[in-house]
Amino acid sequence: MYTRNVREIIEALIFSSDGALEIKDILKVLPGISENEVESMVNELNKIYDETGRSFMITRASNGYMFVSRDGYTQYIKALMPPFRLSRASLEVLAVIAYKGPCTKQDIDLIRGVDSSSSLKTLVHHELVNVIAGRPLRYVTSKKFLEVFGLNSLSELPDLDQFEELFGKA
Amino acid sequence: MYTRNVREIIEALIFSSDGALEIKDILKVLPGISENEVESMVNELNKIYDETGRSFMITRASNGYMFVSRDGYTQYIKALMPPFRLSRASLEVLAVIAYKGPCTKQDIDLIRGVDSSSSLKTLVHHELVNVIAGRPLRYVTSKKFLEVFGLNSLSELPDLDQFEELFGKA
Amino acid sequence: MSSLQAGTEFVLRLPRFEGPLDLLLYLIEKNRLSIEELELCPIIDQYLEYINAVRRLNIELAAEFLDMASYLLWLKSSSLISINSGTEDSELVNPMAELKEMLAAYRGIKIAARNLNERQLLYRERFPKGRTPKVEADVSKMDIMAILKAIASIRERTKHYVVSIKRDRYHIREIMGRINSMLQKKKKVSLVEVAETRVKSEIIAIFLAALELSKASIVRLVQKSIYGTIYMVRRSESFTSQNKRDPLRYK
Repeated sequence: MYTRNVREIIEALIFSSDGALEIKDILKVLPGISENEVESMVNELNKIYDETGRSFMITRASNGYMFVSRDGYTQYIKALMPPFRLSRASLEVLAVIAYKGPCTKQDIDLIRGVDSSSSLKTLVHHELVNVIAGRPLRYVTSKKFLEVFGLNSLSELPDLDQFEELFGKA
Repeated sequence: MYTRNVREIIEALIFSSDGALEIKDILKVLPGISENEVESMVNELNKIYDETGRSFMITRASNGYMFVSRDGYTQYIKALMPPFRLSRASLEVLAVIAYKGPCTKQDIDLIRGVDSSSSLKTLVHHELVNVIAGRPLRYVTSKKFLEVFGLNSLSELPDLDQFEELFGKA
Repeated sequence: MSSLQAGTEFVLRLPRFEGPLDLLLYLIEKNRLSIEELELCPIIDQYLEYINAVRRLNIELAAEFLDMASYLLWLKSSSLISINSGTEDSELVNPMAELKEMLAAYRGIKIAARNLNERQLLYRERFPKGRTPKVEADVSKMDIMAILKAIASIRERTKHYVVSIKRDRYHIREIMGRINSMLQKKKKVSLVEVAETRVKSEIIAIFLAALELSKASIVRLVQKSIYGTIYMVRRSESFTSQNKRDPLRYK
């Protein structure tokens, strides 16, 4: 049916995409293949990478799959690329948008009690946050946000109420 | 000396860098390794990919290395992408060439009343139009043009008379 | 703890506070109280003391810290009034509740931010695959109507006929010239040989040109069998003597 092994086609598709490739996109290219089959083939691929000592693997993120480096190589990669760290302010703004988004800058400022302009700019610049056009502009977290924080969807974030339980009342 | 195989460190570095990774950057991270050693390890990696049937390989480009997908998988990767849509201007140029070709850029500009350089470039780039060598260059539609428009040959282009029926006189 | 010590500590720690709510939360925690007990404790006083201490040191404070200070001052005075007068005016009670709500909401976000920070995997422990050159997308399939519409839009804009009868007339003249020069080199030329592109209209034009040349007695058309190759054979006498009629002037 296909000119190549489906497993290797899946590998090529994930390999060629910037960031995570959603499962539904894989299924679109390979009609007749089920989500479970994709998953088991990804597992097979990871087994091959493991057995042949590859420095990368496929991981789940943003309702799909993406290639990432294996943990042991971080120190070498870091020598080429500065690690990416968010300030506390940016993390707070990101948290507001993740939990309350889509929301306006005013909403964010109100919750944090301070102006969030520069953090917002940083987050938009790093593509962790998307802007929804309109008046006023509204902000939502992006696909890259899910990738960076290893989430399939925002629903995987713990509830704010759960935090209450975990940390108790201040 | 290194916590991982040098070969796999090189793999991880090429893997994680955007675009081609220059050899000097690899040598910076791995002091004591020579350019020749890098090259032979990249060859080893490609041999592993080949033997394990991977859909990608490392290629040399602009004084460095980068991962690319193997040719056989291109059609599947393309299926992920939204197809390229021709602009109105490009369609106009294509129409002139289809009916008047082979014709020069000057012919096309004269008929359209505007410069057609960028549209011509797009059409040549996407192989919808072939260039006939000579002075001046002349353009004809290609086999791919026929494919894209579902024609068996240019003779299937609607006749002038039909065209008159459809659009009337200006 | 004396207020001076507290003030000194605040100055040293100032950069850690993201805003007035952050500072208030810090004070509530430090006093081992809950947000609910905000008004029961010296927190408002401590906040104001800190702000004053910082201002005495000429350290620039974000406007929000000062806004909060005046808000807290106002809250304090209005609560004193409400206690003294014993009224149940909701407008005097609500601001404190509002502030508590804000503090609770901000604390939730603060914890969520800390949680996000712990979750960050990419660019810390793992790196994503770098971007490599994109495979080029295919041109989308189209209907021939798109070409016709393009022609119509050129015509509408320029009033030019893209595919005009005039163009065919020129074409035939040109092809007659082409045939003529080919026949100078050899005696016999097939119709197919003349074609450069095999575009339908060119084939028609070649055929018309052949008929025209035949009419002008410059060539003889020869076809050995049905569907066989049609040849144009040079008529020797007419070729040398330029006819009274210019064969290239096609009407």
